[in-house]
Amino acid sequence: MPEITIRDAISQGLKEALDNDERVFIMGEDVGYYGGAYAVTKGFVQEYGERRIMDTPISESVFVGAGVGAAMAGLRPVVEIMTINFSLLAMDQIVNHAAKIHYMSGGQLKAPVIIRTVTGGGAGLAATHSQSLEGWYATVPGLKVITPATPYDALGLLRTAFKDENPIIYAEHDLLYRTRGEVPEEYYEVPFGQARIAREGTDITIVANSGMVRVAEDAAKKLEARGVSAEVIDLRTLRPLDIDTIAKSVHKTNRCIVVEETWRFGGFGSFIASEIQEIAFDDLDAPVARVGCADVPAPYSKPLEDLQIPNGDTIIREIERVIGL
Amino acid sequence: MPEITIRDAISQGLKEALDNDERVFIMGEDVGYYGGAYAVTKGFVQEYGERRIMDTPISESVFVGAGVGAAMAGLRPVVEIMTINFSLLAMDQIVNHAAKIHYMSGGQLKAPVIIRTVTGGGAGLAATHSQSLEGWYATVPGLKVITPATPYDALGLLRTAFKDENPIIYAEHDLLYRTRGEVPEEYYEVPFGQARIAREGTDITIVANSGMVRVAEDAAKKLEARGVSAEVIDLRTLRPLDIDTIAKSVHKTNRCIVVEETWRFGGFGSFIASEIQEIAFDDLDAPVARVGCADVPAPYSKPLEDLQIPNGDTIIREIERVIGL
Amino acid sequence: MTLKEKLNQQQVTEYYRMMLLIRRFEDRAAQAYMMGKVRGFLHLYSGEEAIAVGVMSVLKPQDYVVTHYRDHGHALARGIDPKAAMAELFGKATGTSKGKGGSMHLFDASINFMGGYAIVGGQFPLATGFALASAYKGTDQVTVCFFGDGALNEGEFHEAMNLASVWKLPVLFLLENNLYGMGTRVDRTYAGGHDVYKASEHYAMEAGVVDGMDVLAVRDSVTDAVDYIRQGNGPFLLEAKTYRFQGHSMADPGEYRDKEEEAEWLTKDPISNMRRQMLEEDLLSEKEIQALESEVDQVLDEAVRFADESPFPEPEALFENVYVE
Amino acid sequence: MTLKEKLNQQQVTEYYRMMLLIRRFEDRAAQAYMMGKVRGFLHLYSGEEAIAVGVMSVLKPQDYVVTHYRDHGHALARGIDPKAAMAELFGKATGTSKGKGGSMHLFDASINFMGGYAIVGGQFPLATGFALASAYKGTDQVTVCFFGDGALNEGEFHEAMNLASVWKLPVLFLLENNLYGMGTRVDRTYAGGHDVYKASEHYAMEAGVVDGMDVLAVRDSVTDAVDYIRQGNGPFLLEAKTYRFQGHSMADPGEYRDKEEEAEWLTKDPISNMRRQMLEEDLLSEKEIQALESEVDQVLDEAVRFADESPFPEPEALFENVYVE
Ligand SMILES: Cc1ncc(C[n+]2csc(CCOP(=O)(O)OP(=O)(O)O)c2C)c(N)n1
Ligand SMILES: Cc1ncc(C[n+]2csc(CCOP(=O)(O)OP(=O)(O)O)c2C)c(N)n1
Ligand SMILES: [Mg+2]
Ligand SMILES: [Mg+2]
Repeated sequence: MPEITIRDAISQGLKEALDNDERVFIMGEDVGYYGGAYAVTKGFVQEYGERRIMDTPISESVFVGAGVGAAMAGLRPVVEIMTINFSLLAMDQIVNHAAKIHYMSGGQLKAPVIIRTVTGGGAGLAATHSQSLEGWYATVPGLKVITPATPYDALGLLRTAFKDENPIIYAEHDLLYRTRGEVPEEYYEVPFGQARIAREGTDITIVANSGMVRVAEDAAKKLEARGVSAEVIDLRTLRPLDIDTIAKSVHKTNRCIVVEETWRFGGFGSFIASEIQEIAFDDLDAPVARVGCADVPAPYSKPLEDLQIPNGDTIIREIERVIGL
Repeated sequence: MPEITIRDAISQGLKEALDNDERVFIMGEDVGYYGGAYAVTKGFVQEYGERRIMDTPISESVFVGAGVGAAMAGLRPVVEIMTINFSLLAMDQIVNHAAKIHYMSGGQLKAPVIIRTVTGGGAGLAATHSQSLEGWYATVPGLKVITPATPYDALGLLRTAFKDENPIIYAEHDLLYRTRGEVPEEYYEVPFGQARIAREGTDITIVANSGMVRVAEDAAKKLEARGVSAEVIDLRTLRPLDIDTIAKSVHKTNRCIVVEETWRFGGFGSFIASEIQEIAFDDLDAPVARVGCADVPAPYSKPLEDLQIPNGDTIIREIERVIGL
Repeated sequence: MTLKEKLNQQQVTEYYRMMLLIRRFEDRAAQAYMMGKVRGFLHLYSGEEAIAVGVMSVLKPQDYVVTHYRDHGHALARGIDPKAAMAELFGKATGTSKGKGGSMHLFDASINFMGGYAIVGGQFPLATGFALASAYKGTDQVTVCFFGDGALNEGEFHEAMNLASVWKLPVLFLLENNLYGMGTRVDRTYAGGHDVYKASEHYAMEAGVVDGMDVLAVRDSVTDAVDYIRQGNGPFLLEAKTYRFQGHSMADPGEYRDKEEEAEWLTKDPISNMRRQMLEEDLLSEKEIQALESEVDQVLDEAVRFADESPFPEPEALFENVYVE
Repeated sequence: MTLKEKLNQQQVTEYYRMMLLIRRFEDRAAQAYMMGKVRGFLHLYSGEEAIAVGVMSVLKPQDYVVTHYRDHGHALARGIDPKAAMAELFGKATGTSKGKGGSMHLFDASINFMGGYAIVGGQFPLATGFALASAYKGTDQVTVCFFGDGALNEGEFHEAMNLASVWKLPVLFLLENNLYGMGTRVDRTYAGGHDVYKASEHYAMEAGVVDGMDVLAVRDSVTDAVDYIRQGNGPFLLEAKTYRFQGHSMADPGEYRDKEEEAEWLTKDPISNMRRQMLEEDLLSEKEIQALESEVDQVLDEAVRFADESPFPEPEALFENVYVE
């Protein structure tokens, strides 16, 4: 199987959709001649033309809403918000419009728009540019939230997104674009709401998604050296959320830690933790632990940023503190 | 002690601040000649003049940001966002600016702005107008989030807010404005981060805030009839969050349920639940249960809306389901 | 110019009938609101009927219409079934949105009535999206985006005007300038002064202004504007000068308006003026008009009866239409 | 007009020196970035120096300055210490924000440099707030709000222009029109065409345009604008035509720009042109200029050394300055 990067996997998924479905077009800031801020759509405007690859003004609210409207009118727009931080400027269109139109119209209308955006920190961009806000969107009924961690999933989930008829937030982690992985040449899809066992283990379940999956795997490796066998679950999608796979794993391991790259205080991971302690109360040998970002705005300086975002050791320390493994 | 409504308590607190501190002014949509959409500032513009009570254009981003800027320049603005639903249009100014300026400037600048807004559903306003988004704000370091449930607290917390030097979201529940309660004539304050035991009990702890406090009290009354003694905790403020008071209560009751008026899926209450199971794991006789809104956009129709928002019976059913009391 | 010179008898009858239907629909809605059958915020279109009726008289079935929360007039003029609309206001399962949207969120996809939206300015981005879809598909559809003077101040107005102009989208921005956004007069919040349509110059957009109390004038202006747009020239901004005869919503006593101003505008009532003109020009006899009026009353009797007798949604409906399956 | 006729020698020296300091600061920053000492996004101001220097030459200490992420030039011209600024870029504890803000978020409250903001358009609302505070207090302070052509398309531009005009706020909106927002030329995204300053008509605001490559022209235009504002006439929009000599950020190869266009603008380099003019007019000798240049280099050597040798923040700093205690 060929190895490709996540960036290439996403590009490929977009091209497939552009090739196969005339209703698909892409719009966003600098997706055209600049090639996309993260180069995902590099060469696209040359290949597909300005009709299908549209550079927008810097005006998140209107171009996201235009994507919603175009979707309501029968097209399949892909809207790129350069980073999820800027989605705050389009939040009303996403939360009050895209997410609610199907319901508010009693099912008459639908808005199958894919909102691609970049999430995560770690690149020294400081407080306004390092947030992982997908957890907020995941709490909104009407939306689906996709957070791939591997090239295989990035492509497979994107294909599923194009078949889905609902508004979708597809969040790409800024530090994962170069992550390589095997991707079959045959067509496949990855369904929404099915977590992936990234690594099998028997002593503890580590739940992660997006950029935190490799961090969890790092922790698992270190734990192995200590004789602790950790199972790592990659959620893949935050909504729909696959609680069953986690519960099943915890039934086996009896311990669980949830890792995410947003503020630990109030992060979406606390929902997973609270669900697990409810569903698997009798299975648990220790409380469900949680790891997230330090409760401060993202600092610019590298040593501080390194402290703010979880790494393998943070996870292990938390396991020691809460679970006592 | 005189009994007054929450509306009057807030009006009183605002007037005190206007009277005592020349730096205080109020701005927002229709806070002046209309008297405020919820009549909290009725008569203010006549009393204080247009300089201090400013009707703004309908442009949430700029007038919230102007409040932040004016605060940075030494004033003490109170900005009214008519309802929290519209705060999505000002979210960038709140989350990326107000919350981060002190940190990003290394402590050089501060933004002591009070953002008053109306939260909650139940009034038949449907999906775009019935949300309780304060939980999102509570997850953002740099902000404080205040959710009074009684006239006493509304005034006491507002007084504290005017002494605090940080950006504050002060969320008033739309259905509580007429709630009456005793308010002393002598000056007092209610500190942030100190939950209130609204009702003492020994068998289960019900954690609630804002509009859900009276719902929790309703459940507690019904439970009493069944011989179950429920303790009701009113959080008062979501950030800072008083986990200690809850933990202490659970140490006594060994059971806990967290109630909130937002979607149960991913609601801020899950953070409380996950903290409690972690801190009080050995105290718990049953998992921490949770109650929140049904995972759908708020419906308009009354029977559906009644089903979507928790009431006393919802809480009791959930206690039966999860805790088995 | 006389009515006769411009219209045939059927048209006169139609326009008069529709304006009257809207006015009396609003009266019924207000009554039902007083009786507690209609909930939430109820915004009446009374006084502004000539605009909706004039606009819709020009549009083709395939055109898109989108508006804000003061949407009954637009919906009825576009052809929504009064029974289903009234049932929606009553929160009934037979409503246009099965009771989920309510007064502020009417939808009828079968006539491309793309919705009433309750977030001020929220319809702007969607409208550009509908128009973008038409341009993308190469159809000759026109999108009409209704909005109020208050919405002028929202950033989305600017973003949408700019995008529509840059991309030459087939959209008619139809400003219903009724001089007030809630309690605040337009000249207190909008820098552009009274002749708001001139804002278009900033966007290199064509524009015009029309007497919104005169259905024929509206029809003529809209005919020109829509022709211009349909020929592929891009967007158009049309300002209709008008006045609402009631408070902002049922909750508004309307104390901020000058009584003289109100009295003067009442003399411009599009309905009673047209009635008088029809009589003067012998287009319809008093008897014919009365027959027409009682026919309208029958339609509305029927609509109210239908709404009254229809069932509320079943509990299961709460969870339907959140997602397209 | 000659330099001599307009300035005394001290001023000439000052302006030249400051423009050069900025240019060479940027060169040092770029070098440090290549060496991995500066992280994140780095946006250079090279080519646009005449604007910052011309503007600041007019301002008084009590005036407020606010800008976007391309902020080094504004900060230096306003008087930020190059050592502290460079240390900030290096993420050091001695930086202006103790390493928390980084390149895109420079602050110096001691000189009312109210910050660089990395959310495009985010500074608009804040600027209106500073100006509102000045108006409220009755001081004669002026706020200068720098922004780029790309920011014109954000809704906040509109909201801020409108609010400032309606409230007659003392703010100078200073557009640095360098023709591109990232890779997209202004005429592809902005409907108002090339003479952007005319947007002001829409807001009943005074406006002007100036050659942003000529420090004297900028100084003159800004003097007039600031006088106008200080006299209480309200806001002013000034467009400075300019060009960035580098890519949008260090990550940008800048392939979307025409080579001829680039070459033409390079002939307008404000620094080399001023140097030539000084020599031609015998204002400074080659030797004097060289002395000045090596003095600038020394300042920057010192700045880089200081930044290099300064310590990174201590771990505890992570949690400092989140809240004002
Ligand atoms: C974003 C947002 N802000 C505020 C409101 C509250 N609100 C509802 S209608 C309205 C006034 C709108 O006035 P205008 O656009 O002139 O329309 P009109 O009611 O006059 O038809 C306001 C402020 C809202 N619904 N949405
Ligand atoms: C809200 C928002 N959207 C997008 C971006 C990404 N971005 C950063 S700078 C920039 C271009 C801004 O161009 P302009 O305003 O002309 O300033 P210039 O870089 O030319 O000085 C963009 C799109 C951002 N930082 N914030
Ligand atoms: Mg109006
Ligand atoms: Mg630019």
